[in-house]
Amino acid sequence: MKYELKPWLPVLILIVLLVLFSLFFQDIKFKIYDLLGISDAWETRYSLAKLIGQHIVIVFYSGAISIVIGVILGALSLSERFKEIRILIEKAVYLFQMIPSLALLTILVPIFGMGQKTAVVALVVCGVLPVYMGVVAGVNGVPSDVIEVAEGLGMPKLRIYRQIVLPLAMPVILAGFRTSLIINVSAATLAAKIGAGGLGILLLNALKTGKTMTIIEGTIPICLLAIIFDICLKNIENIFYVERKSSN
Amino acid sequence: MKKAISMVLAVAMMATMLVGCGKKSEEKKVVNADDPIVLMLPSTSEYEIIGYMTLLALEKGGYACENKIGAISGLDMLREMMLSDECDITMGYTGNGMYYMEEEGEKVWNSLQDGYARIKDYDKKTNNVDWLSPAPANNTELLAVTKEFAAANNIEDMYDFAEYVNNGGELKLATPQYWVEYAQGLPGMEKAYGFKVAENQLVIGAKAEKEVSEGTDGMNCTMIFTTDGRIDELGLYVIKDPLEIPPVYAPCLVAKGAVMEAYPEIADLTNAFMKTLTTEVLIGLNRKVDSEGADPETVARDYLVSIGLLDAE
Amino acid sequence: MIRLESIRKDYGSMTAVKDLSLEIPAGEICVLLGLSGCGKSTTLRMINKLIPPSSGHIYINGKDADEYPVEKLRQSMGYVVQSIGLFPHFTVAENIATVPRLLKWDNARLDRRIREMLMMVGLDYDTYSKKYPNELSGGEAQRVGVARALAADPPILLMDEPFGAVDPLSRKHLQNEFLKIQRELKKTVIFVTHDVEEAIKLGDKIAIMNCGELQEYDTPEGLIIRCKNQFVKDFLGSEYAIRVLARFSAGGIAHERDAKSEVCVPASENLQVALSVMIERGSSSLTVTSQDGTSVGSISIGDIVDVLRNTEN
Amino acid sequence: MKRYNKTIIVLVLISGVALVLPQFMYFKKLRIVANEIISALFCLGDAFYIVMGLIFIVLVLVLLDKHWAYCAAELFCCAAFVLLLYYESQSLESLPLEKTEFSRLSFGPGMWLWLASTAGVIIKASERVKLKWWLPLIISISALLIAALAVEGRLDGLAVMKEYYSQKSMYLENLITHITITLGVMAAAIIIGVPLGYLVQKSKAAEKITFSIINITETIPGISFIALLMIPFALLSTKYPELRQFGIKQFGAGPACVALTFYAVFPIVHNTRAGFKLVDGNFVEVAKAMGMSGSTIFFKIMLPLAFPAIINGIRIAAVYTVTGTTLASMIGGGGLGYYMLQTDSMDTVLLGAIPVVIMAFSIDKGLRSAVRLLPFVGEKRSIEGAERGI
Repeated sequence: MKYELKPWLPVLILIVLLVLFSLFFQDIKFKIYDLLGISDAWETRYSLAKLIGQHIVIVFYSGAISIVIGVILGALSLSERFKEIRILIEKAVYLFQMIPSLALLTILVPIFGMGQKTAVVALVVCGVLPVYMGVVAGVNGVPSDVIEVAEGLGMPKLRIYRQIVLPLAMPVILAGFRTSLIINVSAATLAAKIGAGGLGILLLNALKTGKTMTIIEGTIPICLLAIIFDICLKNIENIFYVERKSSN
Repeated sequence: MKKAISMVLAVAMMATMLVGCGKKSEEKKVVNADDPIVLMLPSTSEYEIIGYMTLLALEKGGYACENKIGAISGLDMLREMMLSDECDITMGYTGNGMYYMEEEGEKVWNSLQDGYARIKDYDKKTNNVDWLSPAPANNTELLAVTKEFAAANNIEDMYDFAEYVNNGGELKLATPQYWVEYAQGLPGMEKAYGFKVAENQLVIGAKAEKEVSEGTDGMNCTMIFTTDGRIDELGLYVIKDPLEIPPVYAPCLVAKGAVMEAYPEIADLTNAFMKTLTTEVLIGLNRKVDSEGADPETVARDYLVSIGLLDAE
Repeated sequence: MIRLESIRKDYGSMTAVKDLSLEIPAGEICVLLGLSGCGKSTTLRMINKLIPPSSGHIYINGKDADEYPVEKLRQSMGYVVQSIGLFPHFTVAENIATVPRLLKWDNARLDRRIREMLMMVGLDYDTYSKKYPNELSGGEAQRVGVARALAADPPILLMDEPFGAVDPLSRKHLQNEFLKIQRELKKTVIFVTHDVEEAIKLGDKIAIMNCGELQEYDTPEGLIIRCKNQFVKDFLGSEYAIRVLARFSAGGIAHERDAKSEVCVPASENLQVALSVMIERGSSSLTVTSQDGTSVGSISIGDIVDVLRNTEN
Repeated sequence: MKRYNKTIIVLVLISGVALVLPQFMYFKKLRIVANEIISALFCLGDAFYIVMGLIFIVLVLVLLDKHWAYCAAELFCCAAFVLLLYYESQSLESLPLEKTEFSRLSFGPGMWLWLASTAGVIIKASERVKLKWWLPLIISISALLIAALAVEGRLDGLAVMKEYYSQKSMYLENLITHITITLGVMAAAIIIGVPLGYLVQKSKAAEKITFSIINITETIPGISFIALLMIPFALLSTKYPELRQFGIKQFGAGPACVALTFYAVFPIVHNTRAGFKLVDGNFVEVAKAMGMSGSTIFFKIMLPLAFPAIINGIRIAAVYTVTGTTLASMIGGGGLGYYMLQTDSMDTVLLGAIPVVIMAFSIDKGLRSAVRLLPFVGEKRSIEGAERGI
């Protein structure tokens, strides 16, 4: 598996941009305020880096949990023994797709209270769907004759899954993980509404005041974060992508 | 084709359920038939109650009004609407004048009359907008804890609270982002009473009155608006603020200069009920809407009837 | 080597295979010939238990197939299908090494075997071993499929219309090569096809099936002489006898008796070609020459006509 | 007992157990006060036995494991649901608890479990029912029944209705804004998306530009994209104040609509391209060979064949827009999202969420069946493969 650096370049650039942004944006903002003479007595109590950290923590936890649950649900519905509950899982997953993430967040507050715990639970509910669909579509996407030949050659069931089905299904499964993470990143920004912290706080602030500088402070880091996640996962996906495999 | 029929049925169902519920208000004799006064207010309960009182009072006084109460769903749209020609009458708080004139931290806003006078002539001069006489109430931002918590740690005013925090009392305080940042918010209180809330004790996002009252997730303190109707039901105790750090937020109607010149009578019509709205009265009215769940229009109507401005139908 | 004893397969109400009994001697190619849906593929898949038979027994080397563990049984049988089914994410080398790696061969032996296999199917090791299946042509891919099936040197080879998806020219080429390999390795092969031409060319014995039942099981020549079954006659087609000529080489029946004729044909050429040369050149006898051009004898039109009778007794 | 009806039976038993659970419903003297947990028996009184009876009948029907039995089981499940709602709200007066004009009953864990398990029973039963139109018919009828009951005020005991009455003045307006935003966004998305989808499939350059834009904007979270759009809107509204009445102002639904249109265009472009790609190849050549002009080829051959994929794209976009419009409420754009922002009572959230789910569900089901019923649909290759899920 030759390892090219080219696809990872944009990720590095974006990470550097994010770090620079979180270190220097505060000072730039106040300088601009002095220039324009807008007296801004707001004394931000939060450092941008800390918020980014919180945001990544929420997205990481909810991403990991929704991937685990999604894979388990996917495996269950694909396995012989639990074929019966497959239609139930599918319908439930289909219904949750219809519920807006904002409603999910607020419904869970009376149950789990405010804070990161509720946010993670809500994000997991949002994030499980694409993972589940990725796993099911990925495994069903493996050409059946390849599996039949593998069986015909005497490969044991477990090995077939490990060596044939998983690697071939991996690109679609990873695409499911990627969609799930993207949904989590955006839902995490909403989670600030229920006290879960993260970059959402700045964004809510931006939505409230509508001041250009606050909007930039609130939105740019989130967008950078989302794009970094996206490109990283796309690169990992390409490593597994079979069509583009070639010996040269 | 059968499938299509069942689909049409489903859509029809949804339509009947919704159309059936809404009914528009009925017609009346009018003084200014041609251009109705546009009444546009945000949709939180206190705004809606006072909005409907104004609507009913004006309609009783023979003015046609276009009811856009609740059309402003964000408080930040309020100032924009206030100055834009889309709305004739809206409502604002005197304390917000501090933002509009960007004079955070000035002491003048801590007294109702001075603050009112300041914003009144500023807006009259710069934006030709009239701030009508304010209600004698103060819906300011203070801290609240449950009654049991206050009794247990014998917290009565902010000095006791400062003492409690300083000797390491366990605290989880919920507050919206802006209150943590602006001079008369938490920073002002911390400076005045000499205490410091650590970052991990803060839950930034939104007020959490219900969570504090139920103690979910270890939440034991929240920022609260002092005329909030849910204080009694949720068993909360608003910590007194002897040094009066936050400004006075007295609700008062704000009307376009042109509208006031055309119909000066509006000032007296609205003042008739505004002057009776003390903090306690507002708390009672909010309580009906927020705690009991009554409709703001009926609450406004009952109140006007109770003070004799409206005859009960 | 392989004995099928009245095996039967039902899919609900439909019976795919009815009481099929077949004896396949070691080292021979047995072709299952029939229209699509006659149960030939199902029979093949029952042998390596991809499809469990509804009833009946399969004996391999005298032992009942159920006694072998399933994986071991399948590893002892090479398996080639029309859709080839190379693992897209494995290189050609890794594909070929699939079964040997299951048998835990060491790397040196594996590498030797891969070189050997690729040479056997006529593919150059250096250019092809690192390639991926999507970079191969249809013919090349099928060669790798055969190489993969034979890699672990299994005694039995199951082939389900392996050359079906390839263009006629490379199909002919693949068949010849496969025959060369078979002459060398003497595997017991069960070959499923619906192409009569291919059956005649490859099959030591042909089992003709229809609607799940075995109609006839005999050598290609035997089918002409002994076959009574009308369905088989129609299925094999009226010009079947000429096609069978392809199985006999000119050298095989050459003798000294007749006069020399100036038209000559190489010994390795089959009688079908010899006959068409006779017709083409209008001469009723041919001189058979070996590789170095010396005459080995001659054949006449009569010899070709009686060839079946003579080989039979 | 064959394997498959084991699951249905377990589900029916769960729904029975759910009714017996102590925490079936919550009683609230006032909107804000903490919930008092009440059991189904206490809450429904004698109606409890009727509903239990219905569940028992469903159990018997399921055991019969006959085709007609499953149809009847589905019918009884729906009937049980409607009756349960009706009796719950009716029983409010007879509850021996201290009540006020504003006390209400909201769904407790028991009720949610009952709903989930009954839905499970209906889904499993529908697998065995051959009549395809039976289930949609019963669901529509029961939904109409519930709607009628609600309009007549028979369901007022339920917290959701109480919330509705306390928000009555603005509710319809918010709903209409929500629908208008969705329709507006969808119209714009279709007008932009379909031609773009065709163009992208035609020229490589267009494809490169569009997809690079799509890949970036797609990853940006919706809410921050809306915030970013507030800047240009603010500049526009300050420079040309007269634009304000068209909604071009910083707050309000403007930025949200533009952002949602962007997000709605993506699935439409993807699916239209997949649809046209599906068609391209040999059909067009043959049509050209027969001397058909460019436009007739497009309308006679390409569009009809690509139509199912386009409808599929529109369906995904519509579902996303309906749920996405809730974000508009965060910048004062109105819509049902407003009710989802209030965390003090779960029922307000339900008040906002139920219409959104109903709209999303009916649009999705409607368009899916529309694709199936189209007379001139090409060969029925499953478009699911080409579907670009969000």
